[in-house]
Amino acid sequence: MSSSTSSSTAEIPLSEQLEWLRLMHEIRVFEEECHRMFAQGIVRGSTHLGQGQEAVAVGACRALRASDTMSCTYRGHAAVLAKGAPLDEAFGEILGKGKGLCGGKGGSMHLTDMRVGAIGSFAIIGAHLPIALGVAHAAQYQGSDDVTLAFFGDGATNIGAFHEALNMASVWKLPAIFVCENNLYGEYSPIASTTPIERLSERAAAYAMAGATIDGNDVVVVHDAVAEAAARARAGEGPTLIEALTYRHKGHSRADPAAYRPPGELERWLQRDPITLLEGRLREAGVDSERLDAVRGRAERAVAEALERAKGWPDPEPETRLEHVFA
Amino acid sequence: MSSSTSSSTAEIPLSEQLEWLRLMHEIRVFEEECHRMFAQGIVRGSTHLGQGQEAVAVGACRALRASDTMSCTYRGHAAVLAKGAPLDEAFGEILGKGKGLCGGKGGSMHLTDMRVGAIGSFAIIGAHLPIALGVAHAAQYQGSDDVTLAFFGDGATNIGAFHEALNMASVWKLPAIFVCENNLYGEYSPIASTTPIERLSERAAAYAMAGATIDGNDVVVVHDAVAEAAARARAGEGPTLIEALTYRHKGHSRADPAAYRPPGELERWLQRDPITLLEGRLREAGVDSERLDAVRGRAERAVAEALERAKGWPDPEPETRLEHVFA
Amino acid sequence: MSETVTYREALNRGMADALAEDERVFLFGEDVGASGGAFKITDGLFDRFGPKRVRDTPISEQAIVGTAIGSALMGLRPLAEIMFADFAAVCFDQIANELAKYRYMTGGQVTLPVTIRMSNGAGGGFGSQHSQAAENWLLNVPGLKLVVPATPADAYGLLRAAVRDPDPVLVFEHKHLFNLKGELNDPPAVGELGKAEIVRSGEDITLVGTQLMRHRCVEVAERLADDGVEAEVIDPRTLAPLDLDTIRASLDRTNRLLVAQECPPDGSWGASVIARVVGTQLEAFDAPPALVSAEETPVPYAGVLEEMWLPSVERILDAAKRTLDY
Amino acid sequence: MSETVTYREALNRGMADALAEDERVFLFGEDVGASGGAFKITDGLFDRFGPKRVRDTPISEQAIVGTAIGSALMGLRPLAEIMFADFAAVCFDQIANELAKYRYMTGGQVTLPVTIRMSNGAGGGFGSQHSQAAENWLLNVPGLKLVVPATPADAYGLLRAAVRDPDPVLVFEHKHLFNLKGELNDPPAVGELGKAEIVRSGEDITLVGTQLMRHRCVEVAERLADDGVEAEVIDPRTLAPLDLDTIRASLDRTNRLLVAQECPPDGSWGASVIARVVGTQLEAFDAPPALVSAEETPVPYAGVLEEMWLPSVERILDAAKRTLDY
Ligand SMILES: Cc1ncc(C[n+]2csc(CCOP(=O)(O)OP(=O)(O)O)c2C)c(N)n1
Ligand SMILES: Cc1ncc(C[n+]2csc(CCOP(=O)(O)OP(=O)(O)O)c2C)c(N)n1
Ligand SMILES: [Mg+2]
Ligand SMILES: [Mg+2]
Repeated sequence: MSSSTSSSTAEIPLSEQLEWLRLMHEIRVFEEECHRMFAQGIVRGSTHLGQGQEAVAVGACRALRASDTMSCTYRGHAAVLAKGAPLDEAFGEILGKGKGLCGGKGGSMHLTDMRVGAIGSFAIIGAHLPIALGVAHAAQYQGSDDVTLAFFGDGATNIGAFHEALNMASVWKLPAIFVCENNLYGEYSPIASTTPIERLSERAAAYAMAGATIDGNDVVVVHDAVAEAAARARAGEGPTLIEALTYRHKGHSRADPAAYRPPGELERWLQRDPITLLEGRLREAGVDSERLDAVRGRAERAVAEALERAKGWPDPEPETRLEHVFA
Repeated sequence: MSSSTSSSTAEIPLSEQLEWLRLMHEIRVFEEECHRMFAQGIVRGSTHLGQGQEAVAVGACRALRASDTMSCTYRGHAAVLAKGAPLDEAFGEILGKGKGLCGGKGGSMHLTDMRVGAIGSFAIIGAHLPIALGVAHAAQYQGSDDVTLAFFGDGATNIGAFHEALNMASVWKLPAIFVCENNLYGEYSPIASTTPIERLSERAAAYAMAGATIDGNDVVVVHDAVAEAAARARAGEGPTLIEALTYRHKGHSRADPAAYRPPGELERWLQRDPITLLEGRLREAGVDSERLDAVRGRAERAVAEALERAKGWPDPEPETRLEHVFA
Repeated sequence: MSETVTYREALNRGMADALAEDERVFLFGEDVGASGGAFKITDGLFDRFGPKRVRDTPISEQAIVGTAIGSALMGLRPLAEIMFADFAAVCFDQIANELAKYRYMTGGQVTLPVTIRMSNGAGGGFGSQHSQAAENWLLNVPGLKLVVPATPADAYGLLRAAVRDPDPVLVFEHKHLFNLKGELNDPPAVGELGKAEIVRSGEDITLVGTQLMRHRCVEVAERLADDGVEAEVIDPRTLAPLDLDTIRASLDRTNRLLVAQECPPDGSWGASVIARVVGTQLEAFDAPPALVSAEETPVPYAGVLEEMWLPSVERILDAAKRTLDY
Repeated sequence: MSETVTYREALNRGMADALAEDERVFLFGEDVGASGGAFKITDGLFDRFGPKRVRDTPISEQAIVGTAIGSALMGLRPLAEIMFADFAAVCFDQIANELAKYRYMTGGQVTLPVTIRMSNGAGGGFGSQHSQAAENWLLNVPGLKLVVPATPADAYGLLRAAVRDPDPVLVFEHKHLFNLKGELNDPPAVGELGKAEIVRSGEDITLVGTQLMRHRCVEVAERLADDGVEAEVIDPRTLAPLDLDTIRASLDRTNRLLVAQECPPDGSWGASVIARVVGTQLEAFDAPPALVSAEETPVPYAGVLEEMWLPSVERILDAAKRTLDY
């Protein structure tokens, strides 16, 4: 039932792949800036970074249309940027600025940009999966062929909301795509200590749902798997569960040195860094180093400029704290 | 993965089977008395009867030891009686008497008798499944080889608690047996309208758990399947999910005429009435009608006497309502 | 023109009119469809509006509330049913952490015109887990509107107002009132959230109660009237927003306040009302405010015990007399 | 003899001593094992007590609370961790409907010596869903004991008392206090549930606060002392059972009451305290009781907003002065 989709890079135009590369660089640098700011104490609270997982966010979001929607977790910077949220407003939110995506009221764990269909980042494990049902239901109800995609972690597959959401999505044949980013750990716990099966896509069978396990570090593989699931969903054939195998290079959150990892594991995964993989693929396709460096440079500049802008924004106005409880 | 255990009546002594028959009669008559009392308005609230499902309760509970434990649902009279709760105290509880199992504070949906290992009847769908984990964990922790068994309905397999409980039971390799009484309906909804798969035991695979679908109207089949699961659990091999196919003869609760059933369905199932089935089997084994009638008569008398006693008991003392919030 | 209907019929009519008024409204929950619901409140709606507008769900309350949230995000007006208010516990995160906070956490990017109906309250012998006044669990959660109708007219009017409201509204329907009869105008009036009703005017004491307790307060007022005491009875009708002004104004006239509620005292709406009023109107009180609550236990099953658990007319009357004699 | 330790260390020591004292005690939750917990409160316990006594779970809060209940039924003394108190929402049914009511519904057939620890409160920039004072959700649910320690000594003492207690106890550990230092006796004292502490004596006004607000009340008292006003500061330490006697006695002396809390006013413990006290001691009040609460919004993320959301020393001081000047 679970299958590994193989990569079909040939069909994706080079310009598009370069665009993905740029986006992955942006996200990577964005996350590194966040890391730095947290370390410097410029940003309070907690943060959960996704270096190493960029291919899942970018491949999946770029398989969606602008009118499709996406929800994700507290480790959601990448997904929200990949769906099209502006870098500066994302930084602004994390910095708690009034011009941040959510006016500074959400924070790192709740980046949301309805303008681009990034309907929310969720800090309670699994909480958005029932909500994704509703978003998908609205499309079905309104006769649109939009789909909604929800990202979540491997650890999230053990919480009740996951089960209720996948079951009902299947019974109602909703246009939803459930993308599990299996990065091998839930916080500090290796998946085997919390989950009795290894291939999480096998859980799809319990819901008579299509399921697949894919290489989450290959952006083209991710793109194609999501495109396929989206086509099925648009055709009224119901939801899909995709397990994308990937790895987070950093600890769970800023407090975590990730000492629980077996030696060598990180190194092995670094060799499969999704950016390196895509660059390799592009090189094979004839893109030279200069052009690749230019893409990276452009991304770095964009992030730096956005951060600069965001840092210059003022704090939220005090009275805004009382707004938006009710309409 | 799901298999149908075939009946091995040969190995069960006749006396034991006659005992099961007696118990099934008792339960059947008990439920009919409840039905009558609710119709007469002697008992308030709601009640959920299990006529037609007696083989699951009796077969399963009689495969357990006295020190094993059992939890069940609001449709739990049969299970609690099968585990050994006295008829009069069960009636007393339903009648809201001070000498009822729970002093009149629980009621029909919460029959509990810790003396016999009937650790609770639960009115919130799926709520006891996480609790069963704990009971099983205690056995594991204490080094006992007791097992715990939890009954629940087909509809309950769609609630979050089910998922969390089965997952963790498997990861922790707990001595638990999950018995799903698939009676084809959750309230008034046929299972296909709420659940995308037909064979609920298939959900076991999502938890790397042993699973089986069995004939829930054949008490011997049920007994053997549970005995097998119990042996596995006692041996430290972890939990099992058993789906017992059965049917409730009456509506969901006293308010329900069950008009949603397709014509002929009830009649077909009545031909597979678990009591009739067991009687047929015993006849084949040479037990004559006189003996079978005697068993039934004994059960009827026991129920009538118990009800008589229970009706005579006084209401709870007013001050008891303030007791038992804390120890 | 008006007609006598039951609270149940009023709710049914309210849903029918809401569905008829706005294509974006859809009704869903466990067994709300062809079977007409556990309490037969949605009877006939499936036949009239069809399977798209009236839809059954699995037994998955988190999925139900999540579906309401997601659908509202995308412009629908979900009308969800949670069969018993006690089951708010199994979807509490969706209600208290998601639904209530979504608009705020996104800085106002979304509105959530969600209505969730639930059957509430004790008195029917349903036991500890099917009898609670669950609105009290949610008082401390900003972002929710809490509606507690006591009459057929309010059941209709406030349900309609809830569905039209741009914010999350929880409607608690009291099980013990389903068969209560009352007048409904033709066409029936759509209510307003946040407006208390002065059920009965009086100058001697203010009695505040919702749902079952509102009716008991009226009985108490009639008993007091036999002794020449005129009680004012106020039904807040919605606990959030709460119409404190009406209560305050009444207290200024009567100088005595009693709140009757079918839940334990701590963390209750009654305690909240008293704390607010006494915080600004201490001098208005000629006697200590009386809070008549249910026992500090779960709801017991046996009829005799459940009756004692609920504030009875006698118990409220005694408290009123003590307050008057103070 | 005594030693200076942090609140975090006190909790850690409390768990270690509880585990050492009684074989029936076991500690479990998400990442409480080898990794030492999200806040490093369980650090070292896995190494010392091993995988049977200290066990990691999946991300399944319903399963965690259920495991606590079931294990307690069979004679163990579960010590469960829910990482953030806000997550009580995803297992609310297990807490409010099962754990709290089990003993009652079975007519006393079972006791449930369950302890559940959760990190509580705002002030750390964790956002709306990781910052709540979730004890307020549970005030209206009889059957639970609610513990809210503010100092290392209480963190230790009340945690030990919770584990020894035969009933369900929820221990709310305030995130903002983890690094707070204080004295711990050697051997440290086991506390008592239901006993308030008079943190500071005074005759002019009674300030009541828990956790972070207790410390702010002390600051306020010191500021008032500069003006020659002597405030009495009371920390209830447990909200259920609640030591009203200590508050009542203080009020009888000071005749002025202020409660500071880091949650909205409705459905709060502070409102409950005020409603109870005013119901029997109206004449004791020389000024209206002041309830200083957080804003009636979810907890905002941005530092400047979150600071305004929480009652500040200034805000409490102003309210105290208004109460004194009344
Ligand atoms: C209901 C709930 N329980 C616990 C947590 C605390 N928590 C935050 S992230 C996390 C681990 C999640 O692991 P996984 O789903 O694999 O996602 P990842 O962080 O690896 O992306 C946990 C337990 C939470 N946020 N919500
Ligand atoms: C959480 C929760 N949701 C809904 C209900 C209302 N309810 C009671 S029984 C029932 C149907 C259950 O069906 P199933 O699990 O198949 O068991 P059966 O009644 O057929 O034995 C429902 C929806 C409940 N008790 N708890
Ligand atoms: Mg993970
Ligand atoms: Mg069923």
